[in-house]
This record gives sequence, C-alpha cells and structure tokens, in this order.
Amino acid sequence: MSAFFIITGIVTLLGAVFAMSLRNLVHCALAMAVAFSGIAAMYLQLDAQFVGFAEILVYVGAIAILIVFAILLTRSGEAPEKSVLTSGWMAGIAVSAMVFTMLGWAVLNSSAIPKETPPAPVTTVKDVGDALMTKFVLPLEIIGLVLTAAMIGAVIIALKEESKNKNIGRKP
Amino acid sequence: MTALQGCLLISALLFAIGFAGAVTRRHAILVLIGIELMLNAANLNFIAFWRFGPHPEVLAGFMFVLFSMALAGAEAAVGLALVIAIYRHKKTSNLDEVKELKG
Amino acid sequence: MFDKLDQIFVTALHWLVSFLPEAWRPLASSLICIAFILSVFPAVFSITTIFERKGIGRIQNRYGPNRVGIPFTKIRLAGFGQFIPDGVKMLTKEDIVPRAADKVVHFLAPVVMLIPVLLAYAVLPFGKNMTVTDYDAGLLFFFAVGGAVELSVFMAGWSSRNKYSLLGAMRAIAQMVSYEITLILSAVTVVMVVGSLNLNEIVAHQNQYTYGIAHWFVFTPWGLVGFILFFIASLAESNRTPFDLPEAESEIIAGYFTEYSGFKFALFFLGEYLGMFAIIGLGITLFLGGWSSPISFLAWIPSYVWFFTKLMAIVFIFIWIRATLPRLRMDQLMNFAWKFMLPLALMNILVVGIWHYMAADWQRWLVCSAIIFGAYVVLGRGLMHNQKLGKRIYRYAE
Amino acid sequence: MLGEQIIKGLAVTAKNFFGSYVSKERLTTVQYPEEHLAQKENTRQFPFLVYDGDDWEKGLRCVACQICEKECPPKCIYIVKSKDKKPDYKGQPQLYPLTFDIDISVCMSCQICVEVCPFESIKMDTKFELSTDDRFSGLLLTKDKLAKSNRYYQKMHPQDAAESDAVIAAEKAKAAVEAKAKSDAQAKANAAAAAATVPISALAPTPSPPAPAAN
Repeated sequence: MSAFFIITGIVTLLGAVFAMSLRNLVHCALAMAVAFSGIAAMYLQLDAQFVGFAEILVYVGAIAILIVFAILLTRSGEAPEKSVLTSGWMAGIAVSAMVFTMLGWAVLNSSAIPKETPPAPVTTVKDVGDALMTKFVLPLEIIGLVLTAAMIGAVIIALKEESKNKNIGRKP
Repeated sequence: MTALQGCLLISALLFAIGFAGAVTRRHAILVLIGIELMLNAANLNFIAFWRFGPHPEVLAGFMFVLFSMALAGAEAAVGLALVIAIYRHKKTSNLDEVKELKG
Repeated sequence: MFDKLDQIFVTALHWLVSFLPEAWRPLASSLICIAFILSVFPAVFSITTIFERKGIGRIQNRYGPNRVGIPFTKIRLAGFGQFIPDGVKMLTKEDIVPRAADKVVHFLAPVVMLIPVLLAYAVLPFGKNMTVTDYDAGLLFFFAVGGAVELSVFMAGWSSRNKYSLLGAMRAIAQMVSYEITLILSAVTVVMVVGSLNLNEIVAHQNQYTYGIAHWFVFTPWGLVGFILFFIASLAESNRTPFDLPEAESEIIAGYFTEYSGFKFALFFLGEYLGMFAIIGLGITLFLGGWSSPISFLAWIPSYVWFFTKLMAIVFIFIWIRATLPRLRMDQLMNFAWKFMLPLALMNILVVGIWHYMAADWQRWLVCSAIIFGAYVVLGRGLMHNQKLGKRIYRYAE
Repeated sequence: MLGEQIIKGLAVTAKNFFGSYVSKERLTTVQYPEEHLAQKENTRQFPFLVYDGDDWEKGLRCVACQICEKECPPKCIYIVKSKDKKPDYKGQPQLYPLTFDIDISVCMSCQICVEVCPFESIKMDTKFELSTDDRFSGLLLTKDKLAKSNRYYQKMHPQDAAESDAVIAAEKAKAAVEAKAKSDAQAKANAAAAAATVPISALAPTPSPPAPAAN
C-alpha cells in the first residue's frame, strides 16, 4: 500500500464522487475524466502498462469527448434549476451503501484472497499480441464485428431525420 | 490490508458510487456516466486479480479488460445516440418525463 | 572521442545523480530529465517563433523582425532577440476573464492542455539512450496522451461562454478526431514492420546501413506514403495551416482561445508549439530514423544533433507550407480526412502486409509501389472530380 | 493528379524566399527611423512664417493683417498686433505681429492660410516628426518656433519658393518705380517751389510771364 497508490485511489474516488454529485453536467463529465485518469494510474501501478495506456486512449481521449458532445447536443450544459435527483433517491443511496458494505465485508475477511504479492509479471506488448492472435482470436474478431455494428447503429439512431422540405427553391 | 484488498475496496467503492449515481440522478447522460464508472470498477477488479493472481502469464484477466473496454466504448456510443434521438423527439433528456412507449 | 561527445548528456546526468544516496537516484534523474525538457523545448519554441516570422516575411518580400537583438543594447542580431520582448509582452499583458465565463474550467483549460503535451516528451528518443522513460508500449502512450488534448480544447471553448470560441472548439475537436485516426493508422505500418511499440527499438531497426545509406522507413514505398500521411495528419493535429480553421482569424477571431489573454494565452501558444514539436519528433522517430544519421560515414556527428536538425528541417517545411497554402473549408477538410487520407492509410497497411511476406528483392519494390501509387491516383481522382466549376445555378434569380 | 498544384505553389514561395536574399530590389521596405522616404515636392504638413535676411525679428514678412486668422477653418492661428510699425521689405512701415501662435494639434494642414496671405509670409513646411511629450504647450508653436528663413523655404520647396520670390521681386520693383516716381515728383515740386520763391526776388527788375503752375 504505497503512498502513491493511496493518492491515486483518493483522486479516483473523489473524481467519481464529483462526477455523480455536481450540478453542472459539463463539470460532471470533466470530473469523470479525472476519475478515469486516476483508474489508468492505478492500472499502471498494477503493472498492466498496455491496459493503462489503452484506458487513457479509450476513456479519457474518446468517451469523455463523446459524452461532452452529447451534453452539448442535448443543450444541457447549464445547471437545471429544479432538483437534480430523482424522487426516490434515498432508496438508491441506501441500496448502493448496502452493496458497498457487503462487498467490503467480503473483501476484508474472506480467506480465498491470496495474501502474499507475487513478483510483478513482465507482460510485453509482444505477449499481449501473441495472446490476442492465438488464444483470443475469436473474441477479437467478434469485438471487431460488434464495434462496426455499434458504429452503424449509433449513426442511424442519431441521424437527423430527412427534413421534409429538403428541396426548397431548387429548380424543378 | 494487502494491496490486493486495497484495490478491491477501491473498486467496490467506485462501483457503489457509479451505481448510486446511475440510480438517483435525473439526467440520462449522468446515468450513462454511472454505468461507465461501474464498468471501470469491474475492470479494476479484473486487473487486480490478474496482477496478484497465481499465474499472471495466462493473461486471461488482461484480455477480458481489453475486450470490456472496447465494448464499453461501443455501448457509450449507442447509449448517447439513443439519448440524442430521445432528446430530439421529446425535447427533454429528463428520464422521469420519458415514460410513454408510443411515438 | 566522438562517442564521448555523443553520450555527454547521459554521462553528465549519471555524474550529477551519483552525488545523491542510492534511494533518491531514480527520482533525481527523472527530475533532471524533466528540467532538461522544460528548458530545451521552450527555447526551441522561442527560436521557432522568430524563424516563422522572418521566414514568412522573406517569402512575402519583406524583412520580418530585425530590430531587437540583445535587449537594452544596440546590437541588432538581425532580430533574433525578438522572442524576449514577445515573451515579456505575452506575460505582462492583463489577463481578462469574461464575467460570464466558468472561472474554474476557464483557468484549468491551459493547464490541461500543457500536461499531456509535456507528457508526450517522456517517450521520444532524443539521442542514443537519451529517452526519459523507455516504455515497452511507448507509441501507444504517445497517442493516448495526444488524445487527451482535445478535452482541454473543449474546456477552453466551452468555458469562455462565447459563440465563436465554442464554434472554434467544435471545429478543432472534429478536425483532431478525424485526423488522429490517420495518424495512428500510418504509425501502425511502422509497428507492423518493426514488431514492437518501443520507440527505441523502432529507431534501432532503422539504424543499420547498406552501402552507406541508412534503413530509414521513408526510403521504402509504403514508408514514403506513410510519412506523407503522417506529415499531413500532424499538420492537422497541431492546427497549422492549411488546417488552421479552428483559429481562423478571418472567420472566428481566435477560435477556442478567443477569451484568453496574457499568461493563459501564452500557455496555449506554448502548448500548440510544443504539441507540434512532439508530433514532429514522433514523425522523425517513426520514419526518418530518429537520431540515426542518413549516411554511415556521417555517423560520428552526435545523435542528438541529428534529431534536432531533422526537427528544425521539418519545422521549416511547416513554416514554408504555412506561407504557401490557403486555408481549407470545413467540409473540404473533412472530405480530405475521411475520403482520402483514411482509405490511403488502410491501403498502406495492406501494402506493408504484402511487403512483409514477399522476398526482399526488386519485385517487392515494384509490386508495393505499384499498388500504393495506383491507390493514390484513384483516391486522388475521387477527391478532385468536383473540380469542374459549372455555370452557377441561381435559386431565385433567373 | 492530386498534389501537383501544391508542389508548384511551394516552388513559387521557395523562389521568393531565396530570391529575397539574392536580389535586393525584391525587399522594398524602408527602415524608417534610419532611412527616410524621399518626400514629394508639394508635401505640406504645418505652416511656418517666412523671414528675409538673417535676423528673423526684423525680416519677418508678416504684417499681422489677420486674414489667415479669420480664414483658418479650425481657428488654430492667434495673432496680436503690435502698436508700433517697422519698415517691411518695400521700406514701407507696417505693423508686425507681437504674438503669432499656431496650435498644430488643431491645424489640419489645409493650406488656406497660404492661399489667402497677400504678403507671401506664411508657407507650408514638410517636417512631420513633431511629437512631444507635452500635449498642450508642446504643440502650440509660437512666433519664434514658426519663423524660418527664405533660404530654408527655397531649399524645401524650390518651385513654390521661386514663384513667391518672383512675386516679391515684382512688387519690390513696382514699389521702387513708385518710389522713384514719387521722389521725382517730390524733386520737381521742390524745384517748382524753389523756382516760385526765386521769381519773386527776380520780379522787380523784369516783368516775366507768370511761373508755370506747380502741378
């Protein structure tokens, strides 16, 4: 539990708490980006270098911008006047607190968790590449398919409908 | 309180925060951010167990996180496209008012 | 003797660090490297601003700054002291924050812009074993950090609550996103040949010589196309002409940093140039052999000298292009990115695949260059088909 | 083929860039404080008072007739007449201005004062570097600052100076002729008067025809 580990943990949790509690939506998105970079720092500490960089590239680089664009497109950049939480918010908080206490109890005194920390595994990009191409080649292809389908689906859903009066003033 | 338990606690707390946000917040995009946080908490668990697990050279947890990240990206894209489409129809992104199934 | 000159910085670093006790050594060495980067590249930035103004001046038949040499003295130095008064002016200008602006985000935007750009320097090999941190997935780190700059562009544009800056920010993000894909795909070709994401390995792979000529990737057909794609994408990534639509003075004043002045504007200005140097540094490492010398018998020149001469050469080409090409319209810019650069980058990857599996002789050269040249011509014609400017059709007038 | 025009354009700018180092006439900028652009012949900035000879007090042509003060559209000329008179270039005693101020921060160099001045005494100067750190008295030129010699005027505006000198020379000649005519008439009158006194004394001895009428 090195000092750096605790710092990144606190940064991530603070980022997550602010992402969920701030009134202005754009601030939430930026706090979320801070939380994601905190998580990326934790990955680097757990010697998962490739995943850490991929996390920055995918989440902080792409998804944060995507969410921010969505916020602008739905014109919710300004903080709403009325209350920000849904009606039954007390129940939600209670359930999540219960989930956390249960998980925490399980983590703290379960015997199945290995106590000693093994040496840091040296995973080079070549090992990741070989694993991807040999053992995990099927999931790789399926992920490619899923991504293309998602992209096309997203474009079709968000496409602006054909405006009826498309050809105003065009010479017949 | 080993490093692994520290990681697991943090990811559990992260999951709880994401869940609380997704459940209580009114705005559709905030729910999506909550879901993203929950996904990330799960990924953190995978990497923690991969790192402190018995034989990390198997790279199973590692790969799982890579694929879950790609999937989270796709999910975020489709989710936000839905939110934009709903906003364009109903001129609101407040989840309480989006109740009708028709239209 | 030359090898000692080549390793002078590395030995100096080790000598400096040797004074500290063992525990503090790694921290001290990284701090010294950070100090090195933070002093060298802003200096290169200030010199480049003068080269830029003088170069563009000379191209437009005028002198460019030739007054300020060493401040408070009469020595002119042909204007090469201009960056000192510019710097002082930039830092002492009043820092106006619009009342409606979102103070916190407005303040954080330049900081969030500088952090990723400076992080990107951690991976670039400036000379023989002169890399700050030798990551195994160095290239991925560079692109991951490069991606974070768009967030700061949005923060700047949105927080100044000004239509022009938001419009500029949107344009900048759209442009950066679409050109980043070409950037990454053209870098993928190099990774396919070298087989590793480690930038030092990429440079070592290019550091061999046959008949005196270095094995730079730019001398292979796919490497040349990859370099040109990378070059154009880096022009767009650093918002330089002809892709400087986001801060097009004529249309939207200064784009996303309209509401910035004084020190924060200087940070943006510095961030933009440092981003440009980082991208050019990566281009040099991937295609122009990083710090290796082009000809074997010139290899005695220290490696960092090679790196910085290549860097300045490409910066001159950037300035030259800035003085020549007009600005692209937004739709032309997007068309060019998605309809020409992306398909050509994908074709380039196909060609590298063929290059990898064919025997290393002249047929390989012929086939690869034929395919990639054919793709270039077909895609080029696809882009130029609407060049015919027919008679204008009026919507209402007869 | 895509990209040919770009290469042509780059070639043009490259030729321009290296050309500017090789052939000097490409760069037409004038390094202002050191080099000055030659001024046109009829440049006009702010008026000044012309004086003949060496001492500007006496040689000042201006007779304080205040026509220019009245004509000046922005009213930037202020003249106070003197009580006594001093002879001007025609030898005729004329008034002279005690104070003659021009506020050049108001003056719009329209040259109307030069056109209306009957005595060729105010002309337009070509100096424009008149910036001072004092906005009020610094830009109010008094008589001593305004007065400049005719030689300076001939150097600055050779052609106009020649015309104005010709006008003055003509007037001087006319004045000289008048003076001569007057002096002849004077001499004749004196002679006549002298003659008139002489015949009275000479009247007694011989009755002569009456003296010619003194005209």
